[in-house]
Amino acid sequence: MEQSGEQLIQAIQLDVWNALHDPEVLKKCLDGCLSMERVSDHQFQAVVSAKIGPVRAKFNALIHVENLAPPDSYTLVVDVKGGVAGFGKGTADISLSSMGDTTNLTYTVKGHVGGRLAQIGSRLIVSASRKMADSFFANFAKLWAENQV
Amino acid sequence: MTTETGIGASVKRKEDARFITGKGRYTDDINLVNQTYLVFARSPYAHAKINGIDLEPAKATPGVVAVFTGKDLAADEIGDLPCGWMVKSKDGSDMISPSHPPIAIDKVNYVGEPYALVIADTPDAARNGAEAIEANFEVLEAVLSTADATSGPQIHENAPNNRSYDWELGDKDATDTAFDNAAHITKLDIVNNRLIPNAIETRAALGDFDSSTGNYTLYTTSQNPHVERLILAAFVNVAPEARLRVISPDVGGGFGSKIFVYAEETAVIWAAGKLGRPVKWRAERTESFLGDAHGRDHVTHAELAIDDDGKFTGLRVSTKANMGAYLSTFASSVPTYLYGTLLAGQYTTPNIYVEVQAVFTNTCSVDAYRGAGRPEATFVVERLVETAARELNMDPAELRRKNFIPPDAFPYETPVALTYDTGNYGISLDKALDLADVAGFESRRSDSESRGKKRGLGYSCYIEACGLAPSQVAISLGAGVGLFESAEIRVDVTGSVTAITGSHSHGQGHETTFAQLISDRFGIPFESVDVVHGDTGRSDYGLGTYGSRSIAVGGSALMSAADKIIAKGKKIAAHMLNSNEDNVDFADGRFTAADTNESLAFGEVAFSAYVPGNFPLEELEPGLSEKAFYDPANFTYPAGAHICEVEIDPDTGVTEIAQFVAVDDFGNVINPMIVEGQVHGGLAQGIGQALLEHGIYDADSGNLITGSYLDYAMPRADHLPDFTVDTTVTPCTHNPLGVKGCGEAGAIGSTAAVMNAVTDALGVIDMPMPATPETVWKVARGA
Amino acid sequence: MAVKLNVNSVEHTLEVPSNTLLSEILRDHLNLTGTHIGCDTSQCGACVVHMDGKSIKSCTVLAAQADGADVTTIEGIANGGELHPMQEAFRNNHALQCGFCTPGMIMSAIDLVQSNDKLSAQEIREGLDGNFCRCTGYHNIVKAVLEAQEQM
Amino acid sequence: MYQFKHHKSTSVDHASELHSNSDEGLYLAGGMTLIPSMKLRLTAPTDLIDLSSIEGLAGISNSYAGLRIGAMTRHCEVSASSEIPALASLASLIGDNQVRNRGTIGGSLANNDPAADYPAAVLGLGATIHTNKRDIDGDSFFLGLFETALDEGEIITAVTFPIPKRAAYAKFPNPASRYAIVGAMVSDSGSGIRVGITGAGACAFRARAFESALNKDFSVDAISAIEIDHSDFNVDIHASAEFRGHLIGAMVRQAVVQLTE
Repeated sequence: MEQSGEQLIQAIQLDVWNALHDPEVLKKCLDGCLSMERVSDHQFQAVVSAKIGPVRAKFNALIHVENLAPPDSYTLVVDVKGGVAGFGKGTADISLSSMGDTTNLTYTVKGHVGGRLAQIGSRLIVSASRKMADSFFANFAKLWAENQV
Repeated sequence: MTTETGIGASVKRKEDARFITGKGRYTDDINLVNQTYLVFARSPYAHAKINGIDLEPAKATPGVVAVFTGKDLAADEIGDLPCGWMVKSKDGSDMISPSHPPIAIDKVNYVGEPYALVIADTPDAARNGAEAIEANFEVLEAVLSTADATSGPQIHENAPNNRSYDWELGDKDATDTAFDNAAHITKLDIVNNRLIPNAIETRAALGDFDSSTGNYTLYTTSQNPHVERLILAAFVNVAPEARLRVISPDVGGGFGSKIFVYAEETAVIWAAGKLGRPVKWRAERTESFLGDAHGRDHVTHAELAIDDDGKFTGLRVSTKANMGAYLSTFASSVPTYLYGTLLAGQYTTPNIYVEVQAVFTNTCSVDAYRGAGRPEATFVVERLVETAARELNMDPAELRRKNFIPPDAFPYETPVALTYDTGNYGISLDKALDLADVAGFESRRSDSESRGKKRGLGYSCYIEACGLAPSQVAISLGAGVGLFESAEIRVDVTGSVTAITGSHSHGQGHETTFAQLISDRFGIPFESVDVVHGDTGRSDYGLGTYGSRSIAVGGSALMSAADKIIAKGKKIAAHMLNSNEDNVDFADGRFTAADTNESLAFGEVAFSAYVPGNFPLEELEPGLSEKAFYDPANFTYPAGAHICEVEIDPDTGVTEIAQFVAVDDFGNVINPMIVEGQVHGGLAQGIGQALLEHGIYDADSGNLITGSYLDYAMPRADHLPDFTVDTTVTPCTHNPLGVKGCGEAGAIGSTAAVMNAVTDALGVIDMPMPATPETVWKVARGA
Repeated sequence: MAVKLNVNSVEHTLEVPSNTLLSEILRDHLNLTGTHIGCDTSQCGACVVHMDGKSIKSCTVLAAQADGADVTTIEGIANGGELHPMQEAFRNNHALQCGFCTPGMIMSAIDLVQSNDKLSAQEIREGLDGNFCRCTGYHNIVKAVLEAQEQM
Repeated sequence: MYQFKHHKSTSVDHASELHSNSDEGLYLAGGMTLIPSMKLRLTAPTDLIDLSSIEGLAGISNSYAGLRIGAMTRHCEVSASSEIPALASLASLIGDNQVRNRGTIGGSLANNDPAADYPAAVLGLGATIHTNKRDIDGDSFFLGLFETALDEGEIITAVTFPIPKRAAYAKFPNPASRYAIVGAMVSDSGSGIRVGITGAGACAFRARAFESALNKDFSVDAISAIEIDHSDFNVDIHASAEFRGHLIGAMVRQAVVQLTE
């Protein structure tokens, strides 16, 4: 699956860039995120409690930052393990472009899901992934709009 | 003897008495004292190295009795799961059969492959334990596409280009010449979609070990318990053959998927021995989707050469057959000897050449599924013929008729290694045309058009080869087992009869059909015959039930045993009637001395056999019990004509089967009711393949997307029409009953008929299968 | 937890874990193995029984939800030695082959006919869409239900 | 299935209290989605708060505002009701007989599966959802994929459907699961047309373009040219977003045909 989107962020590009690498900010943006820790310069470890309708599963996610081209673009590589529910693997290509006081953020997310969740619930996989990605970037934009960064 | 219960009568089934009252006894209904439960840890990845498995959390889970990995089985010298049919490539080399440890050791090769097993006191504890297993997988790039498998990353070290074999049959040069001289060539690219068998009873196994005797008992959902025992003993090495009893109690459908020897029952019986406690496993439905051998999955390019007169002059077929990750028990024979040999169909096509590459992918193994190779062959031939008729602007029935093997040409030797013993294809087609009121089709089509619908008609004239045989031929072609069948008839002291067959019934009604045979032959009441099957402890040997072989091979074996009983009965009767055995006739249940016209009932002779008061014991042994092994002289060749009429709503893409007619020639029919039922079931599966069913792996993750009934579209009652079925009869010439076999015909003929009808309705040549609403909608609007 | 049920006219009080399903009570505790399990997602219908007179999938009902209920299984529909008309009709019409889906199919069919005794063949097909049969192609099942509704 | 505590609640307040006292508690209505999810171990509530024992949560009655259906009313009861034939017909198409004998309208709405049938009725008929705290306008109830306006612990008690002058539901079922690939409820209240669509998007929505066209001219011709933006529609092996977009038109047309023939 592949999907893209964009958000207009109420901040200058460098601030946006920095915030995107701040585990506290990332935690606030990721729905159901219980913890987000930096494990190395370019790596975060997260625990997420995802609720998708009847499914409630706790996932461990390892997030790598790759293809760094500050402050314009980078790639997040996400490896998710959810025990009995299955696993996920995804990449998000993120680009920033300055619009003066604001910054346009565009993203393209690709990924796949495996394991029981995908064997039983394949009809929901695309919608659920789309929702998680869109919500992440929408939350990010909202933080700035509400001056919470 | 013609009676209400004899040959040819639609006797109500004996076995139904228990099934309709809930007293059937299926594997999961059996429980043993001190029983444990086994749950497998299965790979979520299509292709990955196992860099380590941490079993400690599982072992520490409450209720868990033991946790094992593939290494534990290997340490006990448990062998690979073998493939029992050796196929050779064009260059004479043996097929490549990769090592297949029952439980993966170093590497997993498909989603769902077991890599560890947890045994616990309760099913939930075993599940908890399996969830607690932490494996360290190194994910590798996977191969999923049949068409591109040979260029994907290599799965098995000894299988370059992911190829098991590259097989051929037929005369390539002669066929090429026929194409060079053809007036018309019809070409098709065909994908035969992957199916998942879905017997409603999932597979299950219960293993028991008696340490006082060293005997193992395995209750399992097998279509062929003796073959299961042979393979588990001789190849997998779980127990000595004599110490292993395999019982297949009532089995809730098989359709091929329960022929094979799998990891699960291997692990169950091994673990029972290891722990000294009974071990039970029952598949969850998703496990069945992931691990029961799948069916079909061919990618084919096919061409038909036709001369100016509309006669077929050549057929050229090139197929890639997906084997999945490993070669399952009989997988190699399906796209070769059960496929290539059937490409002549019902036609006189003089030149045929087929080549098949069997490829490995990171998917569940593919093996025989109802029809096994023959539906794929029929699909190729009948889609080509129908397409040719449309291209040539000929009536598809007429084109077929022009090319049928004429009734006086039998026995007919095809260019692809078979000799058809008998048949009359024209009469089946005539009857089908009549029943389907093809003459009235055009007016029905205009009626549909007036309602904005599209109507189409499709034919399929199939042939199959059933009752795999003879052993010598099969073995020379690579089979690892003989293909005879065994039978034993024990006449009881009171004249009732126990008939023991090596065939196995999992829905086919052997307890009834075989009782009809015996009752008819011996002239005794139907109720006096008890049919026993499915237990290696009660019968000598047997090959089980698949490939529509039971009546042709198993029934014939019973007839041979019955002949021996009658021969001995004559000796006994001669003694009792003071006559000579050559003078004793047996008919209508009585032994009659021709010279005196005195006679004895079957039961009286049986009684004397066991109460031999004045027997000449030096000439005649007491008792009346005989065994027979019947090895057929040839395959049997059921054939028939299927006609499907569909109505399509182009706005939604929904295809409705307006009518389905099947006229089949099964030779003589023992129980017409049961035969009709077999046809109905086969049709449902064939129609299911055409319109609904599709096993789909995600191209990125290698995950089985259709892993439950939420996404795998099983045919339901309201997807299907009432069927019109009828038969014609040309008796088989080489077995004592003149029977051919009926279990697979419906699934073999129907798929092509449906797709021919759909393409007719839409006015197109190519049409992906299954013809789901979206597919039809796209094709209908030319997208 | 304690669960009290009346199964085929016999009262039972059982102490079971909260995560016990009605199907598990029937099969594992009461040895009524005519109720079968064929899937995990409540589609196949092999486990259909009647609870308080209505057909339900017993693999999707917790024992706790059945507390106090009257349950009838395939083992409970014959009247002594006399088969239920639906059982008779299934046998007469060869509406079963392997027999695995049969108990659920019969229980669904009885409920269907009880709620409407003038069903057309098409209504029967639609009414049985919660029960899978892989053997019969449904043709003879429809015939059997048509016959049984005349007798019931 | 993992272990949990099962609670029989005696009243809505009791249920709400049990929920707030639980660690990860879930309400149990019909259980048609929840129990399979628990069996598959895809959810593991600590507590199940069973609503079936609460008196008065089930039943269908006429009120000044329309047809009031208690949250614990089973689908089979709605399908047997006569006041709004289109709603009864919709209920008769949910799942199968056994699902309809257990599943409840409240459970279905609270779950808000993107392919459930009832959401199309709530939007297509302009229903109001009553909870233990408030009344929620149906139009603002469905927020996204499995997301509703319900607060944590809030319990649906009933739904009121205004009785339309005429209404029809057309459904294109998933051949495997029988969920709606697309379902369309079209109603004419006398003062306006509503079109509620389920199955196509992350949650049910009103098809405004169809509504305004039908408001002007209630005929198939009036809507035959409407193209709907399908870019955000659901995608699965059974239907692409594009096909779902097309099916919305097809189902609305089928419903309109039912009402005009």
